[in-house]
Amino acid sequence: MAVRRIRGDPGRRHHRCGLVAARPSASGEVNTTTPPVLKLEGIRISFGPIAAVKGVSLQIERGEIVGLIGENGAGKSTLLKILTGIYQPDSGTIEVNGTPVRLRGPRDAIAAGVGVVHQEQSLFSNLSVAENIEMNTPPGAGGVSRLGLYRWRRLNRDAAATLEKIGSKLDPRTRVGDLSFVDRQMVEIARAIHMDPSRNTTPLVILDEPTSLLERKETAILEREMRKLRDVGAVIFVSHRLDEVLRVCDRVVVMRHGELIADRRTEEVTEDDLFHLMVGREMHSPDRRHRPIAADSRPAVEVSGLTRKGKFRDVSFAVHPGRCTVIVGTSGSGREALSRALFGAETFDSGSLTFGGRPAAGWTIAKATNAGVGYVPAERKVEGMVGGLPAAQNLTLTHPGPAAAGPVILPAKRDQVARTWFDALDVRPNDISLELERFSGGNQQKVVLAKWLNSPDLRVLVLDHPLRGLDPGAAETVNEQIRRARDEGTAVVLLADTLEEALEMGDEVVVMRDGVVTGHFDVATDDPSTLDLLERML
Amino acid sequence: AGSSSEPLQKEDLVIVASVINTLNPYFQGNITGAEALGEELGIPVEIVDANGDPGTQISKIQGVIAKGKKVVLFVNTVDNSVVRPIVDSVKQAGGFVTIWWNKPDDYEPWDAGDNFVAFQKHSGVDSGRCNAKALGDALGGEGNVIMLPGVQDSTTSQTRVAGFRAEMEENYPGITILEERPSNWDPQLAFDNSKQLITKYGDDIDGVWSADDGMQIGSMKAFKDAGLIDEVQFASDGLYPETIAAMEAGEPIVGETFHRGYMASAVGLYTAYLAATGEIVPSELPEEKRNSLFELSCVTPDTLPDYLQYDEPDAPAKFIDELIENGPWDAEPMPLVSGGPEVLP
Amino acid sequence: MVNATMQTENVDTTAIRQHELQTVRRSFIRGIAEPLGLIAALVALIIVFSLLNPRFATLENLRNVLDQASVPLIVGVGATLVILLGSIDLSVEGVMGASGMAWILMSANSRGGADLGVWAWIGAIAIGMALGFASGALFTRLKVPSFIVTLGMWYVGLGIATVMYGSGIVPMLTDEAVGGWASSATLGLPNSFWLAAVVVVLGVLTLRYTRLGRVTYAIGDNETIAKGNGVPVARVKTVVFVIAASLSGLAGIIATMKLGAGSATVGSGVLFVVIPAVVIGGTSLGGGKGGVLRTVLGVLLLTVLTNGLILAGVSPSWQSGVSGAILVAAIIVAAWSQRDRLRVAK
Amino acid sequence: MNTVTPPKERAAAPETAPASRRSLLKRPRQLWAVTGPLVIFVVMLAIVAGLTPTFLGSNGLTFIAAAAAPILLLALGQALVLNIGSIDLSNAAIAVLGAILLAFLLAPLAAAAPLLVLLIVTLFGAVNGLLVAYAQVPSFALTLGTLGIFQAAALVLSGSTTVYVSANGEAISALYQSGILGIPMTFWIGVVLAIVLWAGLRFTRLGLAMTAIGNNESGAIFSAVRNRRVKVVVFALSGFTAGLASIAIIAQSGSASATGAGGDLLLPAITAAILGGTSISGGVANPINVIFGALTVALVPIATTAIGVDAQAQNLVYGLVIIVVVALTMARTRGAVVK
Ligand SMILES: Nc1ncnc2c1ncn2[C@@H]1O[C@H](COP(=O)(O)OP(=O)(O)OP(=O)(O)O)[C@@H](O)[C@H]1O
Ligand SMILES: Nc1ncnc2c1ncn2[C@@H]1O[C@H](COP(=O)(O)OP(=O)(O)OP(=O)(O)O)[C@@H](O)[C@H]1O
Ligand SMILES: [Mg+2]
Ligand SMILES: [Mg+2]
Repeated sequence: MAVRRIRGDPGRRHHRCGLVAARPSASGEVNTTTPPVLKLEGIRISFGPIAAVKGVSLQIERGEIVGLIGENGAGKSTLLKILTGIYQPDSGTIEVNGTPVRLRGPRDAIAAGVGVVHQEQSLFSNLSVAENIEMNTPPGAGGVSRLGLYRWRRLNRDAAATLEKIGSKLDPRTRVGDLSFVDRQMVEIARAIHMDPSRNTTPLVILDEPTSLLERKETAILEREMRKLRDVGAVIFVSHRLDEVLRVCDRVVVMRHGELIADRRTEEVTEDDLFHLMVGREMHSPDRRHRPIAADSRPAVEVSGLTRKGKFRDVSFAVHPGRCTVIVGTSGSGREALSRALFGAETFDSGSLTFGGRPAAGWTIAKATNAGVGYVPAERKVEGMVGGLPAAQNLTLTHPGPAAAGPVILPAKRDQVARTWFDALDVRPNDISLELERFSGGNQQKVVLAKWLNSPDLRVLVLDHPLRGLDPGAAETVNEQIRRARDEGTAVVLLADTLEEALEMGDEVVVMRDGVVTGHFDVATDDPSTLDLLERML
Repeated sequence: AGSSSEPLQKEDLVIVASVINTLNPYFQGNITGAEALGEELGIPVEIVDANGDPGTQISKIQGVIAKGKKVVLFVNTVDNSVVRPIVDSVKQAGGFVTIWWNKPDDYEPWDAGDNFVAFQKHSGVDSGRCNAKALGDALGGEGNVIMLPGVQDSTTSQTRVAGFRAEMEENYPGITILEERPSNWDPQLAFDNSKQLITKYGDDIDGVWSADDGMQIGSMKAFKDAGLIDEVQFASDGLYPETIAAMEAGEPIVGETFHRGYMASAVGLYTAYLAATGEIVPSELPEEKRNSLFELSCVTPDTLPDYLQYDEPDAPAKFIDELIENGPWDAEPMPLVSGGPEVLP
Repeated sequence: MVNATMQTENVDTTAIRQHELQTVRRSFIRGIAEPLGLIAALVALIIVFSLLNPRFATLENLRNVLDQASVPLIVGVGATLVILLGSIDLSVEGVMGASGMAWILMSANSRGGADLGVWAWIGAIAIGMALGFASGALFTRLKVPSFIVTLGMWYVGLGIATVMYGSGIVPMLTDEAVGGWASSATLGLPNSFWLAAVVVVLGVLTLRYTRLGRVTYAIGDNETIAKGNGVPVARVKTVVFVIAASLSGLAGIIATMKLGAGSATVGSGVLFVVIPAVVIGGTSLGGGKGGVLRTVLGVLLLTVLTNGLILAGVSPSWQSGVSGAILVAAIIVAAWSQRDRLRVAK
Repeated sequence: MNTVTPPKERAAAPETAPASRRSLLKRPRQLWAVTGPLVIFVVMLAIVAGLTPTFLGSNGLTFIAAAAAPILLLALGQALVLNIGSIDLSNAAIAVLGAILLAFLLAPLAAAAPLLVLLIVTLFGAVNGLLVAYAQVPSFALTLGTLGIFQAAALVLSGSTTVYVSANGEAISALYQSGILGIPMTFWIGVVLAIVLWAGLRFTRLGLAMTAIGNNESGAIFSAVRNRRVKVVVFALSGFTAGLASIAIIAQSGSASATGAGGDLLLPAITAAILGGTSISGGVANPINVIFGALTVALVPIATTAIGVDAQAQNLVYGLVIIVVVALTMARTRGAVVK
């Protein structure tokens, strides 16, 4: 087999010692007879000059849940896309259940029994839940279509059964486009584990950051379901939430710069160990400095009695310059709509919104931006950025600062501005002219943040799940920047991923449930616990 | 920078005929005429299909001009906007052109010089009058008529419409024109429009006039489908072979006009050829020979047999002999009748 | 670190259930609201035109309208499939010309030649299929946008028709029975309409009950995801283009049969009826949303409009303007309720 | 156990080459995207010149440029509209309407006429833009509707007949008859406009906003790009370039009519824009390459004639050539979705 040499990587050994031996599965039985569910040898792939995966070898046994972690851009998704037939490796071999396979396309992977939840949402919003779940079942085999004709009743029944398995009671006939984000994620998971029972493959289910969009209770359901899959097959689970990984996985493998650099049993490691392996430095201890409200300060943003029918009702709070208010709540709590209303992306029906003492009349994105409001949306790829434009252009799109003189762009100055931010935020690769869509999620998020930080006068920064999909190292960098902005006098409104994050970042915490505020804590004085918050959320 | 003073040699010439498209017998006649004349004179022939588009007509002709030989050009114009640019190009390259059917009202051959040899056409007004007479007589001066003109802003269609209406108004006061539906020289559209008009007026319609035989084919089919073909009389322009067949089969076509595409292109090209070889000097010709109206014959079922000879296989060659013998202005059956521009009634 | 375990068994799902019920109801209402608007518009037009001209609301005119609608309906089914993919098929008129010309030259016609009967149909539709296959293959293999491929194929089809027409006389159908078939009535309605109805029903069934149909929606929604799900995207697209071109071919035959004469431009104007009809019907040009029945409404609306304007005596000069204004008004009214500051309309 | 390699230092990570070193030459795809349209045109021209050696000597280029001028002007506006992910099916109809207006107004208004016409057609374009942006309807459907309205307006205004410039036409027709390097001024207007638009797209915030909208409109909205205003501006510019095309039409033929020159330029102009590397789905446009796109579109019919393709087969060849040429010049990225 021709192994292509990658520049700067001469004749690197394949790291496979110790990975090949059969290991006991979590359920306790030793698996000596069945071949490994998956065996990878020397997998490599590069995109032009970027070597994304550089000779990965890995073996996964039946009954295992393997956590795959690594920094943003370490090559996790790329490796998994090779396993699901979306990319063809430049070299290396794949064996599934003991037989070598060539995955020329997603169909081959499906036929080999590989199910996947991709990092990006990948459902058809115009089709029903059932159709989405069945979409990658090869025609004919599962019996949902006969002679090319759909059997709707059978289809819905099968899908309902699969949904049942993961504890979801969604109606399989619902259009996916009508579902909430979380429900959609459940459908994705259902699709990944929806295997044709008539085929006796040992399924390998790949979950690429399935939990980054999930709330706590859905995550718990998912974890339970993953454990069930151990009985029939194996799971590869990617997550940046290290606590989750330790909780659910039997084994953790760590990728860095396209290589597998560590393989540990979960009993043997702590979160700090994993962090060190991934990022190459120690985890900072959470910075819990909370800043009091300055005596003479006026709120940068004041929300009072704000109501939008069907979304949120009678919400009031204020954020002072240099302070961070975190809003917590489950999905459907209305906090997302509220945060968008602050930025003028949604309207409100009654109540008032004041910025720096001035009421926000006919609030639009343009007015909000002019008033010094910035917003980092949750759906980064769709709303947060213009993926096809180079990073430098994205960064200076809203507040060009010195990068433009009036309507005219000054390319040299623009690049200078962009380089400064790239250095400050350690964006990698350090190439400001690369299209933003080609960066990994964490690095994209840094650029999105920089777009607002570049404003000469950023008064309010609204952040909707800014750490979503970020590796812990990147999350730290981003959090540092958020704190820095706050310390420089920006009022921050944050929708956090976790309650820990909320308590770490927030000076105040507002709890919402079903569109109304159910709790309001000053972190320094009230010192609420996560349980205090949970109590008011549910 | 015209170079008209020096007569050109045959070897330097190429005969070019530009047609609007190749999809009806008239335009194909244009091609036949050019080819027959080329053969007779021993000059190569190129055909340029404008594909119904003014821009394409201009640029394709310019493409041929750029090949280098001096062109003897006949243009059946898509519309009058093409005339100036084509004449300019021909003039610049030292070729000679005769324009047929359409030209801007304010632009005469003598304005452009000798390279624009002549503008020629058959009278549209005569065509319309001819049809109106036949239809009026067939209906006994009483009845309702619908009209299917060609493209609305085409001069050819407009003159025919004007002639038809004028004749009806002056001599057949008992005939009512129900409606005019431009059908863009398109048989399919004429078919559709006729269907709609049949629903609208039912058997009130006694006569149908179309601005050319192509549209008449579509219209007749609509009346056939509606079972009304025996209650309606048709008249139109062009006397296509299909029309002749229909008339011979006894279908109710009461009036036609006779002119042939091969005659038009042969006359046009021969005029240009004479100028190219120096046998005529356009600037010395009387105006009627530079903006000319040629004879158009009215045909009724009774006179039809007289015209069959012009569709015999050897007819183009015969006509070209006649043309070379008598010159472009005296060739039977389409001698020059008068000078333009055509006066609308 | 948080408490690692949470009780999952007793998660309260009533809120989720309620939410689900809501969404199902919402999507159902949205599903029928748009077509209802169109039907209302159609009814309004019919009433207005009937008041303007009593001949409008007659059985004879109904037949006329249905006869006129048949060709755009047949083409519209194919166009809907293609547009559901998010692509577009501009080759309609060229394919109609090529197939229609091939059909008449292979049937009993005034130029002579063999009368191949049924084989003429098969041969003519095969030409359509071949052109559709060429479009589909060029589109999927060379990755040239369908807009350009089918624009080119329009000229190719027209060219094939022109070459077949050659320099002979206009081929006229000599068999009266064949020539009159399309417009003569069975059970009170024209045969051409029945044929179109069969095509429409097949189109509806294809979209609803076949994998091809469902996958067409999937590709239109998101092609990348479709590929990731193992959908043979290139093959499906090619098949859809073949179906569309075959239907254009069939429409070319019907139009030629109605006209009774061979014309390379027998399809002229059809494209600019069909695409607006699909759009007015509410099939999204971005792909993934819409359906054949909506196109039927769109075609009927436009056909009634053309017919009504003539019957009402509106001047031909104004006609395209009135149609255009109604198209503009229709799409604005349809989109008005969905306006949102964040909405993206291309 | 199982540690395979020790964690490496961050700095040791191999990165992609910095921007300065990613020269065009190392990226054949990008090089082709920039030069493809020019190369295609030159190659086709060379073929034509090879087959008919006198072609270049006897004003061949002049003819091509003259035919390309109105196509180019329309294509430039269309490229801007395509760049924001929309399409303007009405711009050729606006050009015809503008030409009719100009033919009427030249005599009474003289030099003010072209300015007034440009103003009016820019407003027409802006109306398209206002409807697309504020009623949020798909531009394809909307401009299909306004296309019908503009056509009707042209027919009614012209009284369904040809309108001649009765006076003051000399200055305008000089744009066609005179030129620099034998290329008519109408074409040079297009070239200058292309350069201005190219610079505008790259070096102004408005241009960046347009490209951003075409790339990802939602992302642009959340970056505070005034998407609606930008759309109105783009459609207005499309109307404006259609007005320049009106001037080119009058310069060439001295008259205008509703079904005459110009109306059939819609599809050639879109083709020219795409040949010039404009992405039909938005976000990519290079007005300078549109010049070569327009030249190629103008060359194809001339070339089919010059090569001596039989008149009846010219449509067939034209169709195939257009597909092949676009296939050659299309900007493609791996895995990109083509609709
Ligand atoms: N199609 C592509 N073209 C070019 N580069 C790519 C492509 N796909 C991935 N890369 C690059 O390969 C590297 C690995 O990316 P990958 O998405 O696998 O990272 P990841 O580990 O999944 O990161 P994250 O945690 O952010 O999801 C990155 O540098 C990325 O920019
Ligand atoms: N279009 C709609 N029509 C009616 N009700 C809706 C609509 N969209 C959302 N809702 C309901 O409004 C409430 C708030 O929804 P919203 O999407 O704002 O919450 P959220 O922002 O997702 O909360 P979180 O930020 O915690 O995820 C929910 O009960 C939801 O079911
Ligand atoms: Mg990833
Ligand atoms: Mg939410």
